[in-house]
Amino acid sequence: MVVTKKSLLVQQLRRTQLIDFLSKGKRLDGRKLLERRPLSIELSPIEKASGSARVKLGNTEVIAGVKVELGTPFPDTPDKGILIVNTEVLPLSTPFAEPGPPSEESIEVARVVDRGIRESEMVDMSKLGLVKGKKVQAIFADVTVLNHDGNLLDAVSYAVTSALASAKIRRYKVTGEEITATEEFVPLEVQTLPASVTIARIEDVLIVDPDMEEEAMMDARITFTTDDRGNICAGQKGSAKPLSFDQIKLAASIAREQGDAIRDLIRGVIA
Amino acid sequence: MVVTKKSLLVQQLRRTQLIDFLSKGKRLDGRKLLERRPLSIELSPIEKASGSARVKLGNTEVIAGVKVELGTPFPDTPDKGILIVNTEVLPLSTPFAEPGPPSEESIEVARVVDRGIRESEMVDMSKLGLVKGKKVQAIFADVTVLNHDGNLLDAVSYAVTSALASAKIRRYKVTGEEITATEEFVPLEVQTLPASVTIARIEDVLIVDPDMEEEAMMDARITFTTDDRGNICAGQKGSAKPLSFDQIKLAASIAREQGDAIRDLIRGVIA
Amino acid sequence: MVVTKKSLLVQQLRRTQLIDFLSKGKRLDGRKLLERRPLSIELSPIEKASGSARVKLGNTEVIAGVKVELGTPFPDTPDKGILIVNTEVLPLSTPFAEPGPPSEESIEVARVVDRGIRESEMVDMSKLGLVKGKKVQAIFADVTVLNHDGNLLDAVSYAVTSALASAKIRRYKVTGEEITATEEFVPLEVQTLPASVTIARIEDVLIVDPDMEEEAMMDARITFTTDDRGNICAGQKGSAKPLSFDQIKLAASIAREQGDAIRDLIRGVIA
Amino acid sequence: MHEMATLIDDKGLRIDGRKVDELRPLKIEAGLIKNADGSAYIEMGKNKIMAAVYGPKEVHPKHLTLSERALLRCRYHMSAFSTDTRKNPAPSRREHEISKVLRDALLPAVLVEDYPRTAIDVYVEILQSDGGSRCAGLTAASVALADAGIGMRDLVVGCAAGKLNDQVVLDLNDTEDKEGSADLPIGLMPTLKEVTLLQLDGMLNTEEFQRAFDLAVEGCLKVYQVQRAALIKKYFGAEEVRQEVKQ
Amino acid sequence: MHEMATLIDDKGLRIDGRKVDELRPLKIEAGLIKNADGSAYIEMGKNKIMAAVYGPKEVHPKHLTLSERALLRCRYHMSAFSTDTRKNPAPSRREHEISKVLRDALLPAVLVEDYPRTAIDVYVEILQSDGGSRCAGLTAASVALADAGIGMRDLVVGCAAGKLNDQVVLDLNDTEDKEGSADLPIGLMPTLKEVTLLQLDGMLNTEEFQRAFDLAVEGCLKVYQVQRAALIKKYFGAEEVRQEVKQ
Amino acid sequence: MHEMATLIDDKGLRIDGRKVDELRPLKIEAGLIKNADGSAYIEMGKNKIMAAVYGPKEVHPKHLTLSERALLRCRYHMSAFSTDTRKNPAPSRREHEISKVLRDALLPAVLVEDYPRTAIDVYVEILQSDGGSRCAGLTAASVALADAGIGMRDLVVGCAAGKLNDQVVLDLNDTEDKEGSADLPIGLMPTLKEVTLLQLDGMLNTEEFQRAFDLAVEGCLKVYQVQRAALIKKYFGAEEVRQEVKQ
Repeated sequence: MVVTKKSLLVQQLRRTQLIDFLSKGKRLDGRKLLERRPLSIELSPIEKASGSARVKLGNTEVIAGVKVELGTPFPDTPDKGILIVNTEVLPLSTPFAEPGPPSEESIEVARVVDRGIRESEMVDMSKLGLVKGKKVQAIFADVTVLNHDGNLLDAVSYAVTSALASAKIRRYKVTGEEITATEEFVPLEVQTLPASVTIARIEDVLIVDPDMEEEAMMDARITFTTDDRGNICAGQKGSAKPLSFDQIKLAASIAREQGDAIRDLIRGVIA
Repeated sequence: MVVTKKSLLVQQLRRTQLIDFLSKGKRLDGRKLLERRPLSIELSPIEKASGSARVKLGNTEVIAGVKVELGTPFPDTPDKGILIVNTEVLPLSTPFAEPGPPSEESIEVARVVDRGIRESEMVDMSKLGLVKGKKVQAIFADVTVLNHDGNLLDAVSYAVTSALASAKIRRYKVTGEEITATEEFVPLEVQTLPASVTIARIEDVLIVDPDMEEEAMMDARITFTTDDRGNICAGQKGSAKPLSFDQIKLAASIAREQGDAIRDLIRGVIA
Repeated sequence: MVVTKKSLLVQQLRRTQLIDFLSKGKRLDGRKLLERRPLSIELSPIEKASGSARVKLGNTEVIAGVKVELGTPFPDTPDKGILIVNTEVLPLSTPFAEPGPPSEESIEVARVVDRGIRESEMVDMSKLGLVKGKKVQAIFADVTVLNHDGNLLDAVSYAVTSALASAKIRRYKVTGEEITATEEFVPLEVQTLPASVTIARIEDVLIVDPDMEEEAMMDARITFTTDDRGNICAGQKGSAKPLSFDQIKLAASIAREQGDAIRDLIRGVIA
Repeated sequence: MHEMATLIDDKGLRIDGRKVDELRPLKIEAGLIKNADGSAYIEMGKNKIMAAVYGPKEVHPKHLTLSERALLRCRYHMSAFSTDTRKNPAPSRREHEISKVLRDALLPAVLVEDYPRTAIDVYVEILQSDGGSRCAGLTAASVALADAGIGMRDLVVGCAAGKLNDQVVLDLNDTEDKEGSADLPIGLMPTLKEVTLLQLDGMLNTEEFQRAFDLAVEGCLKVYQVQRAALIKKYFGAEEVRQEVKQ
Repeated sequence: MHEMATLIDDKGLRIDGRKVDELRPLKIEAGLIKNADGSAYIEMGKNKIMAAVYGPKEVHPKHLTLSERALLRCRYHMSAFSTDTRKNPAPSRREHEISKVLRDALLPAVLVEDYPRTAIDVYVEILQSDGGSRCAGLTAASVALADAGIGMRDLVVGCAAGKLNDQVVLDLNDTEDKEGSADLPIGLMPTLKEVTLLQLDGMLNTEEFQRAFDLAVEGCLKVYQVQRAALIKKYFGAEEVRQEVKQ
Repeated sequence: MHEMATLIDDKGLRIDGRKVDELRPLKIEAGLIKNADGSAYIEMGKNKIMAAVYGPKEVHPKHLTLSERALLRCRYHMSAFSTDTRKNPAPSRREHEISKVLRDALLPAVLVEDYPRTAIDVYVEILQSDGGSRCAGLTAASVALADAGIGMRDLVVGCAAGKLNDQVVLDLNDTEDKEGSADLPIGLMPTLKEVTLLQLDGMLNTEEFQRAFDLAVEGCLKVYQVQRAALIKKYFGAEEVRQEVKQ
């Protein structure tokens, strides 16, 4: 949970100011209500990874790196590969993190992004099986947070999607149960580009892509991840206050629309 | 360790009252000195477990569930199965527990109950071997504590004994080193019914089955587990004060006698 | 980190006294500047270990025990054995240790001693391979600290070197991929005897083998481990202040010289 | 996810015989954990869940104390025997996430500002798990909070809708959750008509999302009837329940 | 447990040549850990155990402070090289249980009420383990407490009896413990004749339990002589020990 | 360690084409982490490392507060994707040791006595690792401290020398570190000419040690030029850097 160091009085004044701004359709940093912060994606900053991406969403900055290893399949999907998304909110990235086991926020972000990737069927896991029930390729998408200025969830989503979509993985030859690593690397096939969009509610106003200060003042938060065809494949409500039925439906349609814009941007980068 | 929230003065007054009661052969809740609280056992509350039992001993309430998995035998007993008893005193069950690794009390309870099951040879572990040195059946008896009102050890003992005695386990066909799971489920054979009886000493008086309040005031505690033939198969002294030779011998004979009554009750339930 | 309980004033007075002593070429316990505390080594105190040594360096006392197990080689050295040095600074040994995971000091000591053993090639790891890529002998050198009176690093170094140099390990017969344990035990061959020497700087004075009180007052610390031929095979600077170029070179030559004396002593014991 | 052809038969019935908009058998009972300040037990399909509340009470460790409101903590935990294959008792990442989601789902309903400088601990123990255990756990937790006498704006009810063979259905069981193609659990404050929990796991187009959401809300309102009855039964006895249900 | 035929031979001797009621060789020495406030080293058979006491001292963390008595803590720990195959240095469940049992076994003897608001930490380190390490550790811990000058009602001595081939025997070694059919370790305050530790692991009928218990008490009393001698030697020198032993 | 014949070719060039006394390509940039009080990014060969400083600030937990100076803490951590095969994100013993060594290497330079009762936290994150990551991390950490405006006696620079095929060489890359026979990383306060870090891993005779040490010091002084330029660029803009480098 994010706690600001400011005094209560200052917080209240700032909130009053924010609400006043929002009522006029503006935000404290000059954005419009449904405007995302500038998004930039640098591909392959980590040469040692199979795929990697450094994403800046405003001042929020993360790096995703993809590693592929040989692993054992889960018993209920013996012919499918494994994909694990992991996020570390380093104490490097914010005055509020502490060293130690992954925080609640790290776990939530990783799990929601993981669901978006998995449910959208971005990666065809059945192509990662090698020897049924024995050996599969296991994809680890690890994310290091460098600067946390709010809306980590979307930044991590874009970084993982970009890193996977640009990854090159080793080809294996399988003869019977014998697996031989080749020196050939092929692009990881992706079937769609999932993109998450996070919307915050402050009083009765919905805004897109809250920054850290807005997150500290928001009443509720909702994230939807959509795929190329506009399907919603993951959703997550957070924060301490409720949402109305209409707010949820509106958020879903905003997410679908802005998801397309984000996909276009990612597609442009990985092309 | 159990700590009550009451003030020191109130505790001392209560202790004076308790000792006065005990000197008249009575207890604060109306029981006689050697009287257990009402014991009720509900079999198979957890359909997904191979065997399960919900035990109420007065207001102490626990659920034991038995799961059977394939495992690797210990190197010194290559042809024997594995049995592991595990207890979790959940923070749900008492104002005094904390989330985190198993408490000292959880570990002691699980280990003493485990010894009773193991040393009584309740389950013939050699029948759980499948492929010598490679594959055996591993029985996990896990216990969740729902309400901790004292004498957890006996409640857990009765729950684990009942869950094991009513368990049905999958049959395996073994041909050479190949193991095939069948869809046939057979009762787990049990050779005896171990039952633990816990006796507390308060001043010079021995009482059976102390409740939480009595545990907070007891001087010493001793538990004996007996089998069908009246053998003692596990023992454990606890708490901060000593016992005399005579008290130990008396406790052992009480445990043997009450063990029979408990076995009769369990037998009635599983019949 | 070591913290003394004394008041600040007392500490300052003691430091003034120490510096006065050092300026006269003496130390508080009567030693000369480059004089080590008496070193005694008892071989094989632990019969159950393949090799063991109990080392007293003044009042610092440790026991090293060597165990040999079968293990899997590291992927990058498929035909070599494994050697792991581990040190536990027990709360038994000092008023300042706490139960829990290994302290920073434990880890540093174990890793520096490990480097000295490994880089000196004391043990020819290629002789510990059994089946390439599958099975090797794994040597664990575990150290229990009994009394911590400063300069743990050297005491642990001498104990591990002595325990390894006097170890007897089981012979295995290897036919193809089949490994058979024999009942024959042969001395572990060692190619050299690494010995570490720790030098502390207090103001401008270098002293050898600081005790606990000197460690609490030292400005900087440097350790060099040397082998039979006077090569330096491990080095580690520690503590909160710097060293000059000359101090480092002087320390290296002291370490080489005293290393020979220590090797002679160890050789005498294991002969 | 692939779908088995048989999740809904040609009569429109599901593998457990339910219609697409039918809840599983549901039972709620308040006040079973004697030590707790409030508690509730729920069975929803094969889910068997115990919830308990301790508090308002002193905050430990103290530095977590909030000066203006109660600290609401929530722990969702699965017993080792609750799943088909034994679950390691150490909390998984999934349990950590659901703990957070449940806390966020209860917070809007609890009058935390009435209990400054205190802690309210909510424990949800899954004794046997089936599909929808977070929803059933949420429903039970909110009854346990009410049973503890803690001031609330509204109860919170949980229920999920999902998608099987391209049909939107209510309240997925375990097999349906695994074989189906979407699960949308929601948490609702039934009187205020506000949503406090929403997760989505699976693929829904715009229209399906709309229908699933509406169906989940309907499900919540049905569960709410049983939830109220449990509290009335606890506090006013069985007679009133019957009257209540008739009305 | 199955039993090997050879645990007791036809002359009534055990695998290490002892009679059924004979202790293993025993050696106790006080005061070896310089940093500790009190310490003791014991060898009993192949057991080699160091015990150390720190305290009375300030309690950390502070919230554990007891206002009316000392907080007595105990940690039983095995060195990685102490067992036949290497032991993982992280404390096992067994070590946790024995730590608790030893604390409970020492508490009746220590005058904790004389040291309110302090902590007394007792560490028992198994350098080499044989059967009966908890008993030997208890004996050593009580010497270490006395060596630390901490007020005690009595010393505490540990010794076990057990069953081999249907015979009750004293002080089982490692092989006997594993192959035998019962082990009954007890802790005794030898002057007060009160029992502070009792565990049983194995199968004994009424009469065997009685005999094993009596035999373990006898064993404790023998160990007590060596325990006293160690303290006398430390505090009065070797001469007195000889006198003492003669008497 | 065995050595490959090809680590230095017959022209005296190394596997990446460098001469024996040549540094890898080096780039340092200050102030990239917006949230931090100071930060620096370094690329040295394939090393890509981010360092950030938070502080001086209140100490948590409070009992660690030092009354006469700042508490300097350091955490060296490797991202899971930073190594050839994925690294488990939990800190290894190696990471713990390097964290300690880096703290000890920075302490002599930081005016900790100017910030009593505060904490200064230094984080070094290895995004991609190559040989010499601790040296590059040290260089970056010291820039981050300066960028945070924390008072320092001097900067600290890290650079290693080592031995390949019996030749002493500067600044080993990953392959050279693994295949070579010694690595001597040092940390230097370049103006004060004092050593704050020294480790040695490998085998060097007296003369080799001397040469390697001198070479590492030379390397440090070269790195120092780039380090200074990064700070000047941050605080005085690009023009000054060019002037500075020309002089």
